[in-house]
Amino acid sequence: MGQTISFQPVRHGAAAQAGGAPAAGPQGPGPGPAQQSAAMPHAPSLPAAPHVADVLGVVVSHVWLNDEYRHLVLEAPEPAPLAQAGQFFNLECPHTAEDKPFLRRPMSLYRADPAYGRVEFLYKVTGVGTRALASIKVGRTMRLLGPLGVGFSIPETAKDIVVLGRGVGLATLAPLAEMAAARGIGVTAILSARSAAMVMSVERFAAIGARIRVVLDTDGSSDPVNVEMLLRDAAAGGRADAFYTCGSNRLMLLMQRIGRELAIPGEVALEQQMACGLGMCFCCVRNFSVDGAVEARRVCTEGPVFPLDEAMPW
Amino acid sequence: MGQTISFQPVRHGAAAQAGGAPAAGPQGPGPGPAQQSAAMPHAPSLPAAPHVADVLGVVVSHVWLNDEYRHLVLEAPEPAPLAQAGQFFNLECPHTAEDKPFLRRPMSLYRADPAYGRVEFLYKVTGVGTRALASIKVGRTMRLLGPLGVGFSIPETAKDIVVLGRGVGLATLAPLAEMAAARGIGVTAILSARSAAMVMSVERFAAIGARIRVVLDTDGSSDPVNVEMLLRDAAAGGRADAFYTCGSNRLMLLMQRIGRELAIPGEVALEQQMACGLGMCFCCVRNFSVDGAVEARRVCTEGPVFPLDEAMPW
Amino acid sequence: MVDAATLHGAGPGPALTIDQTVRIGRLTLRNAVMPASGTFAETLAGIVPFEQLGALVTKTVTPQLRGGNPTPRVCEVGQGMLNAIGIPSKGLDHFVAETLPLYRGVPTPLVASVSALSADAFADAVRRLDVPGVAAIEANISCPNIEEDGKAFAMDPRPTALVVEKMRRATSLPLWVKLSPNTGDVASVARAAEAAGADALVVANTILAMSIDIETFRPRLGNVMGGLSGPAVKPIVVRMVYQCARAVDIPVIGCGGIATAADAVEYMLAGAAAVQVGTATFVRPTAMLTVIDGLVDYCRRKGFARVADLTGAIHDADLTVDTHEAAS
Amino acid sequence: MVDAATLHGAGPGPALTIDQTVRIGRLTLRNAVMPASGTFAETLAGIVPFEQLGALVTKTVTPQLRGGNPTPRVCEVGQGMLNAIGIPSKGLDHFVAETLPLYRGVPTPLVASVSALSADAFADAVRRLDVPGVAAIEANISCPNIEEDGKAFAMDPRPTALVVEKMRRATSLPLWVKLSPNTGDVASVARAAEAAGADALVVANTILAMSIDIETFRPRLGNVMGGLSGPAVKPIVVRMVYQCARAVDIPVIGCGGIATAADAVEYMLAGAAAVQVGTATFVRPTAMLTVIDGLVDYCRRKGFARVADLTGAIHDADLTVDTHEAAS
Ligand SMILES: Cc1cc2nc3c(=O)[nH]c(=O)nc-3n(C[C@H](O)[C@H](O)[C@H](O)COP(=O)(O)OP(=O)(O)OC[C@H]3O[C@@H](n4cnc5c(N)ncnc54)[C@H](O)[C@@H]3O)c2cc1C
Ligand SMILES: Cc1cc2nc3c(=O)[nH]c(=O)nc-3n(C[C@H](O)[C@H](O)[C@H](O)COP(=O)(O)OP(=O)(O)OC[C@H]3O[C@@H](n4cnc5c(N)ncnc54)[C@H](O)[C@@H]3O)c2cc1C
Ligand SMILES: Cc1cc2nc3c(=O)[nH]c(=O)nc-3n(C[C@H](O)[C@H](O)[C@H](O)COP(=O)(O)O)c2cc1C
Ligand SMILES: Cc1cc2nc3c(=O)[nH]c(=O)nc-3n(C[C@H](O)[C@H](O)[C@H](O)COP(=O)(O)O)c2cc1C
Ligand code: FES
Ligand code: FES
Repeated sequence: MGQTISFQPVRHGAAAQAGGAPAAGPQGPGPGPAQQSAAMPHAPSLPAAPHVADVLGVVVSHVWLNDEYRHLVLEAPEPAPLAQAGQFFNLECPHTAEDKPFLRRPMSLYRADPAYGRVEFLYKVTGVGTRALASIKVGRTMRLLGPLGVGFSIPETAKDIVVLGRGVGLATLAPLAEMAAARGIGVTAILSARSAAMVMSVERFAAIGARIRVVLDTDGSSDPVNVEMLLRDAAAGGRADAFYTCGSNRLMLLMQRIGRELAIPGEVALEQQMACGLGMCFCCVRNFSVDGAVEARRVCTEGPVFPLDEAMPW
Repeated sequence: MGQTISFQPVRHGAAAQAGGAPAAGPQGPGPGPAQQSAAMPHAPSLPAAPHVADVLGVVVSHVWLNDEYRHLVLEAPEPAPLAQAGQFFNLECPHTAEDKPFLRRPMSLYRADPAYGRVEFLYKVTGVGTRALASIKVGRTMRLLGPLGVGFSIPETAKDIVVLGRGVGLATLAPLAEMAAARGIGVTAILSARSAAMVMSVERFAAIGARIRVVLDTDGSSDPVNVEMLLRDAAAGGRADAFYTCGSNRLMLLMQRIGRELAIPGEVALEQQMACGLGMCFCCVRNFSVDGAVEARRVCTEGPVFPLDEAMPW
Repeated sequence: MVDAATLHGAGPGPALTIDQTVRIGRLTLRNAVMPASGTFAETLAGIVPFEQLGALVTKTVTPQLRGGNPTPRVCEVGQGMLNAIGIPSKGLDHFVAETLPLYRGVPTPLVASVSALSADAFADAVRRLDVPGVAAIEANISCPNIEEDGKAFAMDPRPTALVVEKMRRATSLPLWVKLSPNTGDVASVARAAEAAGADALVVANTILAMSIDIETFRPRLGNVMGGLSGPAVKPIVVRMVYQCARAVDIPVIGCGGIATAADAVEYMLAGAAAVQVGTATFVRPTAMLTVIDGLVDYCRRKGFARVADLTGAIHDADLTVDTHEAAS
Repeated sequence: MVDAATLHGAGPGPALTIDQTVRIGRLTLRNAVMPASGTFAETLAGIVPFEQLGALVTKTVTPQLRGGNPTPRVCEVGQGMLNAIGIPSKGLDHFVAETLPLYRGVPTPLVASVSALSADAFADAVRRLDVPGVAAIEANISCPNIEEDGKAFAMDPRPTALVVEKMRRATSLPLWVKLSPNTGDVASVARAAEAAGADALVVANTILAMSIDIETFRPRLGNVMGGLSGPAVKPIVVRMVYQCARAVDIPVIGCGGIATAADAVEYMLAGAAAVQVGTATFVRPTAMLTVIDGLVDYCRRKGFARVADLTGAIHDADLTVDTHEAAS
């Protein structure tokens, strides 16, 4: 194997923003190929790639959390359980009589447990892929490619962060909150949902001692005006050294506006239809606003976590 | 519904040959469309079609008979259980993880039981379709289109017939033997197989009091020379008013030669890849030799049972 | 064009009576669903009541008797099939004398599919088909033109124009022209057929394909190559219907891989005025009835009063096609 | 041609060492399997050891920076996918300066895929790619020719000949020409490319197709139309490989829906000298390795000493193709 071919995801995001320069995130230092021409124009020899593999996992638990969401726990060999908050896997869904998904489906890491060799996912049963995925029984095997993409990063200097999620986005933020807690960083978690039955992962945020604010459509508390107040409260209370969001365009825009106003760095985890998950097909681009110009980036390799400030509405 | 559109399969075969004119077989009198121009050039109004329907059957039994053959019993609404010996059904096979048959698979009737509303099939697990079919469990439903095609006919004057089958062809001949027995006609059954384990349906031939001759590859008794002797014996003993065969090109040619030599009428049940089973697609043609000319006929509607004398080797 | 999402996106409407009729030139069909040529015959009568179909399209007939191809004539490939039947035909006289009378009394327009080996032979055949009982003629021009070295008429605009002009002069019956997908520029062929006088287009015939048995090293069809049909071709032919419907003003009838009402809706949104169901009938003989019922259910659910309103109701006004993408 | 069934039908042979090398013009490849352009990048290195592949084919690069199409750029359709990426490209200079050096030290021939909007731009691009590290050039001529009103070069023999001739004069590197399946006569295009100096043909790019979401009435791709790839296209492209391999003497590289060794064998029997694996890598990132191993197993089981002996080993000598069947 030529040593020159070894890749790693791009580093950017809240840490980079906060530090003003590429910071050492969990995936190792330095810019990846996409930013390489700017950072170091002629550096063909790159540091070793974080390990990615297509492994066979065994379903050890697979339950309904409510009418729409399922929780899937797999036992899988390394490197899968080494995944970091914000990274994702490309899952090979089974075929059923009705649903025969052709492509894999990307799913955010919900929890990784290297000690027990487990990875967990939380998903909403939506279409062909997730209906088929929902059919898989305990004891069955499935392929998962990962861990993929760039996860969340927390600025070195942060003492307190705010996470704001909605729907399945809450699942993506739960491991971030735990990563923060493990570093002794305080977490304010604003959890938005249609109804009380649709709020997931509260217990995980509670377990790390997060300040939890559940906001619902049913009682109107999920209204942007109220969420804005909660964000400003956190900032005013000195508990908003970084912002993180996932799962809602409207909430992303809100958090972005307040982040800009109050100069709080932030990250957002985005989605886009994918095919390869590996940066090869260029299916998964989203536009970002960088210094006034619009730039397309691949969600799978340059994301799925991006600087909040650069995100554009979808 | 315009009364002018009502079809029925073609009548021909041993009965027609023996009688010298279209005889009243089990499917009703008169020529079908394919022979219509010859028989009655301008008769657009045809007798009512034997009923054909695409019904949902329920699997009531599905067992292995030996390493290769399975026996499938379905409970199915009429007209399915009204099928006659030599007719077939077009079966919608299920999909499995490995095998996803696209087209239906034609299968000869192995037994029909109108009293209990059952139809039975005997099949060899060969490729995509039969592997998938083999996966269907008792209690499951599947669609079957039929009864299709022209079944066997026995000349009015016949007192004794000879059936000669090999492999899965034995399955097709079993209901013919029972039909003969029901009319008080004697049956000599020459059953050819690779080995003793592969001889199927002996008990059904035995139950109707057939004279059974099992010939095997393992002991050399299936050799054409020996089979020819058995056929000549039957003829010499006055027990061969008609010949019937299914399942082997070599045996068909043998029986055809002797039938011609001894002026014994006969029928052969043939196979061909099919798509529609209903005479629409013209996929299933085979060539026949009629008065020195070669004529293509559809196995699904003009057969699958044809005059032995006209069959050509495949 | 109706802004369907705005007007019709409101979910289940009242139990509307849906107008199922569609117009193909001067013919009004009971509904939008008919069999594809070569996948239908009188023998289906016991299973699909013919008076419930929009039209009946017969197997392509040729002027003279033809034998067809060697077997195997069919094999399945993934979710589709290949066929190389080769248009066996008892000839036009037999069709007129024997087949047509069978449909006497069936209250559904009969469309006679015809093919021939030269433009003049086509014109002559069409003239001979202009008889009572034939409601329209479908010209299957995906066949080799002996005057062009065996290249199919429908592969290029010029021979298409020539053969359609000659047919147009030979009959006043509605003339449907069935196009081939085996061309690089179906929209130009469609325009040529329209300009030469076609009343409607059927898009499309089967896609030339091939399969080899890797155990025996033999082609899986006796004719080596054959036509691909079934679900596998749908995205390709939907694209062609979209291209043709934008290129011409005459109705386009969609045909290729339609097995469900959802498939038919997709074709109609792309611009089809009606649809033909082929291979699906082999897999499920009652497929056409399911499509007919499903179109009504869909219209009811989406709030369309007429099935015909689906035609061209795609929302693409804000999008542009980058032809660079024809290629990847 | 080896009579494979006779010589090689004898079942499992001894544990032969199978010669896996194949020759594509003057290049000898380690084995017959390589990625398809646009479905491969450096990021696969951690999963598929590059030194085990026959060649590496990079994503098509254009002379200048290009942005690509709006999203969604992908959707699945049955057992296949549509893409409308639109060839985003950082331009040739970036490719030579940044991408090429990454492959330094990888002992596998690198094939640089290139596209441009005119014959001269193609020639210029090819000249600029004639640098150390590039083992061959794959010209993706399924793109619009601005001098022909946006019609793709590979749709017709004439523009194909023109662009290939100009490229031929611009480089002495092996020149592979990738054909489009969106033409009515791929064999003539193949002959034109050969006559103009192509060293090999890649057959084929994606098939233009389309899908509509019947709930939203929107095309499922931002570009409305896109290219179909994956298992669904295999029977169509196998047919094109067969036609091209019979039409030319230069090697044909098969590409379209290959996911298993059986698929690769089918392409090679049809006449392919090597194969490219595209979409299958998205579904199973290690698919190419499975194909490589499976080709060896197949050769062993069937008694072929060399993978290259599979090329053209179809048994079709006794069969004739009735072109009437192009049509049904
Ligand atoms: C990085 C990443 C992480 C994700 N994490 C999760 C997760 O943790 N839990 C979860 O439930 N879902 C997650 N998704 C979305 C998931 O991949 C599926 O798209 C979604 O579950 C619907 O898939 P489906 O097959 O059921 O529906 P489909 O029938 O395939 O699609 C339903 C709708 O979703 C759209 N869609 C399909 N794929 C995507 C995609 N990749 N991104 C955006 N839209 C898409 C389709 O166009 C369609 O409109 C994630 C997506 C990405 C890109
Ligand atoms: C009228 C009729 C009655 C039949 N009755 C029986 C029966 O009672 N029991 C039984 O086991 N089989 C019967 N067959 C054969 C059966 O339809 C299947 O072809 C066979 O079981 C193999 O199918 P498969 O899907 O498992 O194999 P495939 O993988 O589809 O095919 C295996 C091989 O069989 C060939 N083949 C496929 N379909 C046919 C066909 N219809 N006729 C001839 N060759 C074919 C294929 O080309 C291939 O070489 C009958 C066929 C016909 C036409
Ligand atoms: C077995 C078979 C025979 C066919 N015969 C004809 C024919 O005679 N004339 C014709 O125009 N099309 C013929 N076709 C093409 C169909 O009419 C139709 O265009 C094609 O199959 C695509 O539709 P589908 O995917 O719904 O089958 C035939 C198709 C099949 C599968
Ligand atoms: C996402 C995607 C991107 C592609 N990009 C290119 C490209 O840049 N250049 C090219 O010549 N072909 C491109 N192709 C076509 C493939 O190289 C290949 O020809 C086609 O996908 C058929 O092979 P497959 O079925 O194995 O995918 C692309 C295909 C896909 C699916
Ligand atoms: S999914 Fe292929 S590049 Fe992102
Ligand atoms: S199977 Fe269609 S005509 Fe016989």
